[in-house]
Amino acid sequence: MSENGKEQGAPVTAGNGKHKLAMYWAASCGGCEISVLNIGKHILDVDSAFDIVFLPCVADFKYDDVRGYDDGYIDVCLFNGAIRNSENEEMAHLLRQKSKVLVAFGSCAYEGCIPALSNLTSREATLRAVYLDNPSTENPEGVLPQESTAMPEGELHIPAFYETVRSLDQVVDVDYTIPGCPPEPHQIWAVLEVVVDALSNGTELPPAGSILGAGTVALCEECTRTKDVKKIERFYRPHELAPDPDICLMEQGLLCMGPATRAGCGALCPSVGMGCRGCYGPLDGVEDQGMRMLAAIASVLDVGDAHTEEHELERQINEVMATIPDPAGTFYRFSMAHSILRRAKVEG
Amino acid sequence: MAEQNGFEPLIIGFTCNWCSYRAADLAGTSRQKYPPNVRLVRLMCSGRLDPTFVLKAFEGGADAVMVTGCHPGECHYLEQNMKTLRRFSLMRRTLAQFGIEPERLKLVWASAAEGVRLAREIGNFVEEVRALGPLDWPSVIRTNGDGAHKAPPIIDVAPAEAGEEVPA
Amino acid sequence: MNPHKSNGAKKERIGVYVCHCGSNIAGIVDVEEVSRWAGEVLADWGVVVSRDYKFMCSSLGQELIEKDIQELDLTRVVVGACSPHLHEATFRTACANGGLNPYLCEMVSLREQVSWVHTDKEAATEKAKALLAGGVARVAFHEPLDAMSVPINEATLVVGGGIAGIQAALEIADSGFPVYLVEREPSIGGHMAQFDKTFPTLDCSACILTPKMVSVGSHPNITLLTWSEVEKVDGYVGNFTATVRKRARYINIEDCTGCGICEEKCPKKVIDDVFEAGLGYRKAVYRPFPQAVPKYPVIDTENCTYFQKGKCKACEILCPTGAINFEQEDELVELKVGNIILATGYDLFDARRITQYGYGRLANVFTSLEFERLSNAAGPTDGEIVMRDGKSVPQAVGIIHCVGSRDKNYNNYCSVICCMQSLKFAHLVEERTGAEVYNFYIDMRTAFKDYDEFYQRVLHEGVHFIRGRVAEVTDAARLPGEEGKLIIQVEDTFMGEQRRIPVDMVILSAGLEPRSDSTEVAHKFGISCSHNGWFIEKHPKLDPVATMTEGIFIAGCAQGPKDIPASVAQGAAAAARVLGRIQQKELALEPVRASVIAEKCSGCRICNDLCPFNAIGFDEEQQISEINPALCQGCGTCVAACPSGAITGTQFSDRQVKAQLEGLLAFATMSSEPVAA
Amino acid sequence: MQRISIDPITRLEGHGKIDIFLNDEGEVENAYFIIPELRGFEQFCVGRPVEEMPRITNRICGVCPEAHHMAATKALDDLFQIEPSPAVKKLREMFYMAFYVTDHTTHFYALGGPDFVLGPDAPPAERNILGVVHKVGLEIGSQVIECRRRNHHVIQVLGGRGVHPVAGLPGGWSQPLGVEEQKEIEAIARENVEFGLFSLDLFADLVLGNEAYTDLVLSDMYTHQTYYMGMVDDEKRANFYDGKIRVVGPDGKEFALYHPREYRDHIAERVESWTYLKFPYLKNVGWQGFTDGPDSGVYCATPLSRLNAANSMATPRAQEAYEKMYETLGSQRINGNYQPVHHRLVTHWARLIELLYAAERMLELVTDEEILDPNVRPVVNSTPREGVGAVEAPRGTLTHHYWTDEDGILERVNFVVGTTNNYAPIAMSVKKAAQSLIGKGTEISEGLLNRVEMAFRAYDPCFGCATHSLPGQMPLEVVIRDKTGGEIRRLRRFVE
Repeated sequence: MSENGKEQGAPVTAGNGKHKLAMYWAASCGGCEISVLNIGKHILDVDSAFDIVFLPCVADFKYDDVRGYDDGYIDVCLFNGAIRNSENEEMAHLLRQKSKVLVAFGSCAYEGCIPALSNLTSREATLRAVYLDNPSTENPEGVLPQESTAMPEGELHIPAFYETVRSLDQVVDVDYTIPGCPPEPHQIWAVLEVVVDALSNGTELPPAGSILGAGTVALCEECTRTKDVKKIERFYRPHELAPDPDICLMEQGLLCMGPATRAGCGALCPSVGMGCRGCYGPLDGVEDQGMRMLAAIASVLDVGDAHTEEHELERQINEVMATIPDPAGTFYRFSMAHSILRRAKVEG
Repeated sequence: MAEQNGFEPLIIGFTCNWCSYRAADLAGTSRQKYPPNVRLVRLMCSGRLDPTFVLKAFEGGADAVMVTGCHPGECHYLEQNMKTLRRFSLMRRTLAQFGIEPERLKLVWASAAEGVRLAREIGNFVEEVRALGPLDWPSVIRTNGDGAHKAPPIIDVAPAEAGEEVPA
Repeated sequence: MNPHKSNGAKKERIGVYVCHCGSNIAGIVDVEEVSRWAGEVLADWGVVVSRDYKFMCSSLGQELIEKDIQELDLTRVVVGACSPHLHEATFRTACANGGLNPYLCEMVSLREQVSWVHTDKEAATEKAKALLAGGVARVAFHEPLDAMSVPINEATLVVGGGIAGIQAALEIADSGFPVYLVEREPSIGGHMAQFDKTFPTLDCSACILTPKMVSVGSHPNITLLTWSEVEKVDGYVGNFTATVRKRARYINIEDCTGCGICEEKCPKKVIDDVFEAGLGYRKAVYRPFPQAVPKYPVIDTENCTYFQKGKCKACEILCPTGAINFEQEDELVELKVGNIILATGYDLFDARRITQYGYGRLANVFTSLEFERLSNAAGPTDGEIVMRDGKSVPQAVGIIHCVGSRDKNYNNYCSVICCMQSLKFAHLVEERTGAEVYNFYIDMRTAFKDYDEFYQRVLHEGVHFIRGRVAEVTDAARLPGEEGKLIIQVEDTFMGEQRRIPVDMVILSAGLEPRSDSTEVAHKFGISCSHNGWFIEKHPKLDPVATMTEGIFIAGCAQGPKDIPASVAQGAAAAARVLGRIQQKELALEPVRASVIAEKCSGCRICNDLCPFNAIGFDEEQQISEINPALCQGCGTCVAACPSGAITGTQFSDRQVKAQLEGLLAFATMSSEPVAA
Repeated sequence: MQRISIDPITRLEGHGKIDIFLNDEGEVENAYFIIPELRGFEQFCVGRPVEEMPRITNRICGVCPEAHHMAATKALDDLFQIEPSPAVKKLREMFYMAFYVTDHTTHFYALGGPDFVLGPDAPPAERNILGVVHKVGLEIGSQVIECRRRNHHVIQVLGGRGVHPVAGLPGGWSQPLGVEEQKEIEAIARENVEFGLFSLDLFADLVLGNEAYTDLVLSDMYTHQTYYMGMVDDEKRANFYDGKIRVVGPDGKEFALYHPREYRDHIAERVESWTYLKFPYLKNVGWQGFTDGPDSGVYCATPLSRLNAANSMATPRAQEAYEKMYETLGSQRINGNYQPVHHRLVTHWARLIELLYAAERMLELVTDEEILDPNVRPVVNSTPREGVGAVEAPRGTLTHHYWTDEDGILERVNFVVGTTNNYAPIAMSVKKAAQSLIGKGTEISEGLLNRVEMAFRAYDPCFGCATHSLPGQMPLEVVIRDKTGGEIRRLRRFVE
């Protein structure tokens, strides 16, 4: 991957007066890096504007060295990945301290993303599923990874695996957020252009706390499907229906997070006949994407006549609501860590 | 729930302006007594209830939430309480996935004439929630979040039978 | 927890006022403590002054607020007192007088929601603090609002042509404004037209009613639509559109002279269950009664030989003006009106439901309405009070009060008119037949002007009064002298003994019930009904003829049992309210409204079908949704449903409600110190 | 005992580290390769609707989301017992081939390539994609960038998104291929074939033409005699999208040939308390620790492994290259099957052969008219229970296994992920390299260190997949301390 090359290419100190750009991944999948890579030839423009200090990967930096930097040594740090273990958390604090501008980059850092669905279960259940009650694992002694293990030659250490996945802003202050899983390349480049311009020509940076590289209205605005009044009888799962290519998916009964999701990607998923996943997160002023979507969906599900007998009415409504098999996993697919409840209460 | 002795549930109640809030007024004017655990929030209609409000209540430490409005067919806004009923149904299923007993979210229809009924429902609900015990969401977030890594690594977990795993 | 910090509002200067309401609140809530606490603990939420006062709603209490607003430059006011439904207006006005926008005031109900419903003083005081904290947190996010005004259409729709509706229609029409009067039956007049005499004055019902009916029929400002029903109502106060179905009369009214020949010649006799209460006959083409207004008959297709068998047409052949028109069809007319008065009246309690009284089984058990017709000079017996056989005159008559009223098995309420009506019956029977008359009552209720005098008069006329609820009416004779009689079995609660009174005729003074379709009607007009079906007034004492829905008023028995004077008074009152509205020309509406923030709307159209008042539309041009503020009733359903938070609702915004929640829960520990944010 | 911590992270970074312990003689006593990350997809997928798995599990790895998307989609076919139509299969495989081209390109030019293009001893500051560009010329460099661009474009057109595609459905694909798109993709496929051939020529010039490199490639330091795993079609030709799993022994004899559904009869995973990553091994051989040879269940699943496990390639030019490689390395055909090559660094060569195959296969598929069939989204009503799906991810055989209730809600989930297959061999390679390179009084040079890294860079390990947490690269650092723990020297740089 060429950003790998960059680290090597980048001098340790910015004698050349270039600005310092850091990119760090905590608990993430690497898709954010690939997406940055996918800005294509612009990667060369970025190279000319920045010393890309892909912390900590770039040459001679070590924890102690970084601690040794002046605060704010790094001009811009793109932080992707959620806070999943003790190391992620330490890195978040360190990079916050050393960066002038800390950007929550991508859905994981912004709101936990899909890995934060883990907040619906517990640390114990996870370790059990992976190491103990696992179909292909032979582990009769019930060995589990330990934070510290004494081997004949010496002690080995691994970080602590947390109960709860948290977003970056739940651990440190964040200056900007770039949403998306991953953020779309054209949006990444658009943001970097602004930042470069600001750093080089002193133009104004966007107000702190802004969400960058995304729209200000819901996805539907970008979606080319025709939209009409919503009166939905029930929902279908994506394999239970072959939708019309031109009509709003939700009107056809396919759950689409578009109405509750920030525009910016260009409505990619609906364009191939799949409902929006919701990865760009909620809109300004919406505190909890999941409940917003829930309220909207329940409002337009056309079931229940006020004059029906009470229990029958309840039955009818519950039946239709059951066509959404996994409400929490659907409405909070990406925003779990950042939701109001943040996680489930798990017994034991 | 023995350890919940002396536990006083804290409950947030949402009322509509026309039926249930007036039922509360009537309960007052007719001196109906009910426990002081419920704190009411007036909305114009139960249809105004953004489910987010329910989560805010839990997040703020409420042990339960009571949603009230006009009876189906008697909504001051004709049919908006039907939307409330639908949201309520979906909300209960969602809350269950978050480990919150659906019983902590209650829906009560009370007309402006049903002060007595509202008072009785509140009394019953307080007892139901008392039996459920505290929810204390702030500590759910606290302990599961920051404190988590200080928890000792688990050891004594015997491998369960294949397939026995219950979905969390 | 600091809602100001957490929600980023600018720091406000808030005044808190806690009312003792005499001892109503102070008796349970430690008002001084609450006020002190608010002043100290809520100081960093912006509270700059906190006072308690005996009666905040008094002029002195209001001046207190006005003065503080001016001297301490308060930007927000919170009043902890009674229910906002009682005094919100009062304190908003106080704020306005102090120069503060009235909507920057929040009321917290410490009486209905605390002192009157709780007994534990400490817990009540803590709850009062929490509620107050909620109000203070909330008020910081209130926005100054201006009432929006809508023009008032001068025309009024009156539904129901009974005495209440007639009175209302005439009052408005006489003031020079157009009225549409819609009546379900072929003629206006309602129940009153069926009565003979009216208590307590005993003047003839027809004599006082007919002139009013006539002037309705001839009034230039009144459009009368009888044999018609309102099907649908759209719009909002000042601008309603009512769709009325004019059922086919099969008479061309422009040709009909009301000569009555058709009625005369019609070969088909029908028992008249409605006007004659089943005691008399009418024809298939008929007017309910001679003085009917309008004068035009209707053809009752159920019974008309032509409609049933396809031949006859006697009326058509014999009508001198060729006004009969079998081809006529129902007609839908749209009425644009500014206000609506519902005077839809009552149904009589069906005495058959109380089987032990034998109505429908025992021939000489009559209902009050039957007796009205029996004693009516224009009735089936020309006013002769005779038994079912139509000739024999009763020697002894029993009149049973509270039939279907004040009875947990039927209706708990008192039907108000039965006592006086029964006294009237007793007098008429005694006067016209000299029979022995027995009144069986539970309590004698003769309130209001000249009523008790009438009771005294009837007492002196020698009518017997027996206090006790009648157990049964039977024709099973047990004792000598009971043969062929109806025996009334009753416990005389004065003498404390069971008595059997043999009589020839029994009159059941049946109670009043809501119209069987009152809930549907209420729904149609967007108002609400009490659990037993009477329309609910805006306030039982202070606003008896208005409803929760702006522009919809109620009068007469539709609102609850009442006698003629009260019905007339309500009709006039409702008219006065409407006239007041019309005079305003335009009307200020509560500015509690939802609106779409255009730049945040993605045009997903989730909200488009959510408004029962059709206030939400879609702008195809800009591809965004929009809300018509005049149609919006402010329920907020769309605000909660908008998935992108693009719809806001004034006075109930997300920020306001969330802040209130934070306030209510900030002291969840029930200690008086705020828990950490 | 002295410790050399090759530590990309210490407390600082976080996605893989190596601890090498020296004995008092200063020789390598032992080396541990530690993966400190876990995200637990196995557990939090439970309770989700199974049809979402292609769109959930691609978040396991953003470097190869297409592999997880495809394995999950195939698991759905099995779970709903629905056989995809020929058009669906072709559409999916074409999509998958585009991914292979871009992924292998990335690896060779940006990650593995530099060692050869520029030489193992070139200054680290140059040993990167830009260095490659300078060496081979900007024109080629931009070709590399262009190759990635056009294939990611294909991935977006077919899969909906450039990263984390969404189109996979049980027995289907969310939307059919249009004629316009077909034309466009055909052109891209042709360029890919050219690019594949060019890359092989480049490799020949740079590596085979250079004796120093060939010695390095063939040196024992980079050699391990393990079992090899790869997917093969009915004719035992290498296939990435579908087929049976074949395992050959160090001697090249077929050890196992099984349907992916039977993976648990052949594979088991071992847990060590000092790492979050499990060690898969051949169940029927058994776990003997970190050692190679026919008695150790350790196996390998890499491009080279796939070629070793197959009898041939399914496309003509790739087959030529395949034969050339084995001939060049002097491997004998035994009953039509070349003996396996054990030199890990040859994996880079094998990767380029796979790149060419993927390009050729892509062209075959796009020019097959059947691929235009508009009916690719069947309505599925069958009752799901259990399903297994497997593909060859660039970094090894990838298996997804799901159990659901009758509503298709997941009750149990298991993964055996590409890189995980190679965890044990990587650990061994590192240890072996370290042992051969670091001895008493060895002057630990930067180049030496790079040779240690080369030992496992060849595997192209993707610990994003492996730990479900880390992108396909990691920094590496050597810290040398004296007995007092005081730091003498530190060297560090990137490996993937």
